[in-house]
Amino acid sequence: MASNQSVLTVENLQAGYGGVRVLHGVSVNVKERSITVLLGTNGNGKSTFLKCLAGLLKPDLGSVQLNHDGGSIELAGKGPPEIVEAGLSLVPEGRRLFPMLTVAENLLMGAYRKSARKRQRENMNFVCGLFPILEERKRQLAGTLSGGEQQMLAIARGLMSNPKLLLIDEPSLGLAPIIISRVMAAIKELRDKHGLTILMTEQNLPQAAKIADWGYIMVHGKIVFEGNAQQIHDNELVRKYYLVG
Amino acid sequence: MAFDLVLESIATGLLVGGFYAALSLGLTISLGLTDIANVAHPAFIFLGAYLALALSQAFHLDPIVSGMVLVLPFYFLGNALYLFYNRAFERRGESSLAGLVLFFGLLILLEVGMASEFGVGLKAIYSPYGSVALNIGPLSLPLRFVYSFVAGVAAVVLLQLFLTKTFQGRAIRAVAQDAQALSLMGAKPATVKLIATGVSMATAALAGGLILAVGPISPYQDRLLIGRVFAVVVLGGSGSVLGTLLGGILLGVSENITTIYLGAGWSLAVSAVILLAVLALRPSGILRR
Amino acid sequence: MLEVQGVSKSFGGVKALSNIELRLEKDERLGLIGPNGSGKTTLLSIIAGTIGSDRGRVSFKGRDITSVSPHKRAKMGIGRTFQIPRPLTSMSVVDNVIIPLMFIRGLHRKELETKSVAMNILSQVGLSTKAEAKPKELTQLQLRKMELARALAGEPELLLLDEVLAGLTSGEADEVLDLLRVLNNDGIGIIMVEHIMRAVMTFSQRIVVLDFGVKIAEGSPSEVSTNPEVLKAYIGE
Amino acid sequence: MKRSRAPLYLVILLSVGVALPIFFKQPYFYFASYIVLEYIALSVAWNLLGGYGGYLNFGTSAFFGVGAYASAYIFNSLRLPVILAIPAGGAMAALLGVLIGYSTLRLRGVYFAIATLAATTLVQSIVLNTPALGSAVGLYIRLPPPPPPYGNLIELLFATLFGVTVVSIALSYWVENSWIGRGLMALRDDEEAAETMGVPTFRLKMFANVLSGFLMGLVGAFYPLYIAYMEPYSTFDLGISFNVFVMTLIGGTGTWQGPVIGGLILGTIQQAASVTITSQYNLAVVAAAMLLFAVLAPGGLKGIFSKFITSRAE
Repeated sequence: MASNQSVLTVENLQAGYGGVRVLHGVSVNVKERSITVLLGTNGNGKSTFLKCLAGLLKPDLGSVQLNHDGGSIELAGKGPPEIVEAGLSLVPEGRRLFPMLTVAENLLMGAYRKSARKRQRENMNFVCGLFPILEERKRQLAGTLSGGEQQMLAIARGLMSNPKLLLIDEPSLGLAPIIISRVMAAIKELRDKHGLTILMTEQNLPQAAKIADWGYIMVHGKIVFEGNAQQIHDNELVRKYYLVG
Repeated sequence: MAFDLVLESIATGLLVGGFYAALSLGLTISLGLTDIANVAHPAFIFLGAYLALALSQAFHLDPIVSGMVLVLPFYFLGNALYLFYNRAFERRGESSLAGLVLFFGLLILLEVGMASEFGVGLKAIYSPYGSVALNIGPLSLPLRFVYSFVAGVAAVVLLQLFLTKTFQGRAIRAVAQDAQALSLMGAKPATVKLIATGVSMATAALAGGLILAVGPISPYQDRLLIGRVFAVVVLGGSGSVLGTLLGGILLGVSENITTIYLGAGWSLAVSAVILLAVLALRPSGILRR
Repeated sequence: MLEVQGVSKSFGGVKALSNIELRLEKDERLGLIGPNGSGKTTLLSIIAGTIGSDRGRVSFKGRDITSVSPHKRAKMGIGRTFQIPRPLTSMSVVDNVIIPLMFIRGLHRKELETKSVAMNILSQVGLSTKAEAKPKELTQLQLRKMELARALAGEPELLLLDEVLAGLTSGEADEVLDLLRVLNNDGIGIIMVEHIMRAVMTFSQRIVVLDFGVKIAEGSPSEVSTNPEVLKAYIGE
Repeated sequence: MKRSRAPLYLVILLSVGVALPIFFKQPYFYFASYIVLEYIALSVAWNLLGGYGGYLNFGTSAFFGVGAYASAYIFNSLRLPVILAIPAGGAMAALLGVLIGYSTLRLRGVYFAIATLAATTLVQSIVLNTPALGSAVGLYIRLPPPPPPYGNLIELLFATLFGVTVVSIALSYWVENSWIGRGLMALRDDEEAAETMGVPTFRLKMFANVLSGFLMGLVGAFYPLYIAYMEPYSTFDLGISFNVFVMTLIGGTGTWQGPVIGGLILGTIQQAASVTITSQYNLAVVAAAMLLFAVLAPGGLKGIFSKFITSRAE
């Protein structure tokens, strides 16, 4: 499934907040048409890492290369709008929907990117097919959705920008297990049927392992282990870092 | 007879309400959607009115048409104003409260500028419908108010469509809710606010044309509007375009009824009382749940 | 000492907390955990009084404080720190600590005395060298220590700590935890919201787990870490 | 040390101001200085809430005007002694402060600012519609004869307003250095954090607003005696509010010296300018100066001054 072409190459990324270093030289590689998962409990720097990729936080050091159509673009240091234009879309931690806009309007906000506007109708149909509940709730204010619905809307909104690479920060956060399975199935479908490349962070190891092609484990801002789903599942360290991290 | 009078004042109040909505549109955008408390908005409306007067006199245009002509220049004026505000205050991380300093200063500068440029006396433009009334049954409605009502409602509808149906319009509504999330959609929050301030100022041009159509103007009259536009915006719920229409009508009708029972001298107090009462009781506006 | 009964809160239609029950005995150490967005900070704010609840009541030391303003709660002995430090930016570090001394403990008559009390508290948290600095010159760790010093200045009986260890190295975190243990030995009850599991599991006597605004588990650290509901929320099994 | 000498300075300053008109006779000087003093006192009062607490009052003229009309009504129409009318003017303005403060000081600062603007319109409308207050026609004030040792009413007014100004400055100094000022500055920085540190934010804002309103009303209460004829448009003029706001801002908000420096310098320039150029333009000059200061020197003259001092000391 996953090709050998890298879509994203992150090297030695270092970043932090106000003098406190959170990421200590993180290197991650994301292959085309793959699901790559970054595992670790809260407070280990996963969200900070995604924020750096999306431009919400300027890294202190390191490079973020987005490779596409033979060429590659350096994203480190660029602002979020430029990064979105380049084809990378982040579904942020805490969903960050626009609560006073309707579901449909939130989706259309996702299609703000110039090249995505032309395909808004097509993409809208696509995400509503993926998450039929959104079709039903189109006219409802986003703030009034349940948690699971909000997470689906957030992913759907990220897809509306027609990204080359979709970053998802903890898709299972705060969701009931049955909903998690549905969200994970949708993410898998995005890769299998639509060839999308996905990088997501997760605490939810088994669910993520089911669909991931490759995983990294991050502890205190460093990658301590990488491998395929089976290797991660069998690794002793993994158990240790959960709950006792 | 007394009943007819009340009915007529309600009908006129309704018409005035549409006019008030047009005056308040710009403020509901700046205060409600971009968190810029532009107290100078009424002064900009009068700037629009004076420029419309000059245009109408030079090219024999209808004042409302002159106001429309000024919409585009005022849009750019708004852009410039935002750039200045952004550089001088917003980027330094200073609150909207610090911005009040700027707008209070602009208010005074504009007033003095207009007084010295156009004189302190009343100025008016002749329009063929200036003293004509539309008679519907027992009602006699001044045509200039009918036109300004129509223009006001049209502006409300257009703006509502802009804010709900276009990418930029939705971004303007989103920027106050979560500017960072907006940047993740690929929009630059500062650019979105630049456009919003332009649109806000553009409505001042139209409102200026309407004011000129409704009656004679003089500098410093903008002070009579400050309380009114804030009352309309707060009544309708800050940031709600349709709310300005309802807020405007409520204010217009209340003023007219007050005039009948207490006399014209009290009409200015109505908006002040409404504003203070709404702030004290329901600061989010009466139309919001 | 603290009792939260049936507290619910929603923001614009989104339920942040539903029907939360929580008790804290005098000098108990309670850990409040849960995924991001599960309502932990909201619960702390409701206890501190800066956010009002839609339903339910909060009592402290046997008194119903549901409608008591936050500054009065601070006087009654509820101290808190913020998830993102909120320094008073125009004042020096020592002046930041003087504010609660003046307003909670009423030390506003003798300036020099008040200042020396403030300096004592700053040295207790290891920040005395930065006393005259402005908050913007501080690092994240120092800001967190200043927040802690401010909370301690009010001589609280209950301390609400919102991710006080975030961004700290494990050595620094241990330092802060040691300090908290000393305070707890002096009889201060502590509610700690924390993401660093190792810290919260070893520090707390009892753990409450929130998930999506609902309390899904409560018990000793070992009970909670084997609770299936919790594993589901955290690991998804 | 510094504090223990403050009362001495205060007494010396007061005696100078009170004694000056007895020995130095120059009517125009007092007419002009009166206005400067008025602006200093109003700016000092404004600074109590606006400078320390960060809540901007755009309705200084409302408080000033309420004080003026209340005192005029009491001694002019009710024929009660002036000595009663002056504090009554302050009290009425304080009451206005209670009303506005109670309804809007819980909201964001922007709404308080707007409410003070609306309050100006409201009290002006009330005066315009009340014949007992002269409506739009205005009130002619029956001026009392000046008591000795002052030979002239303006000399007495200067002396008393001087006293009020000095007392206002002293009050402001006291607020700044007491727990009240500390609390106000704390809430200006972060209201929620201040609350959790035990600062009764609403009560402090109310206190500052009411004290500030009282002082503005007190200053206003002398105005009918100075002007001899009052009408609502100039009494409630937005220009007064604007001047006060700008003087404090240019002098430097949040310190007791700022409004004194701003009021003294700008007030004097304005008085000099009103002789040479029209009052219309001098308001524009003030507005332009304010914008420059707001953008380039947010700390005001006081800030520039103290920066200069510290850089020299280093």
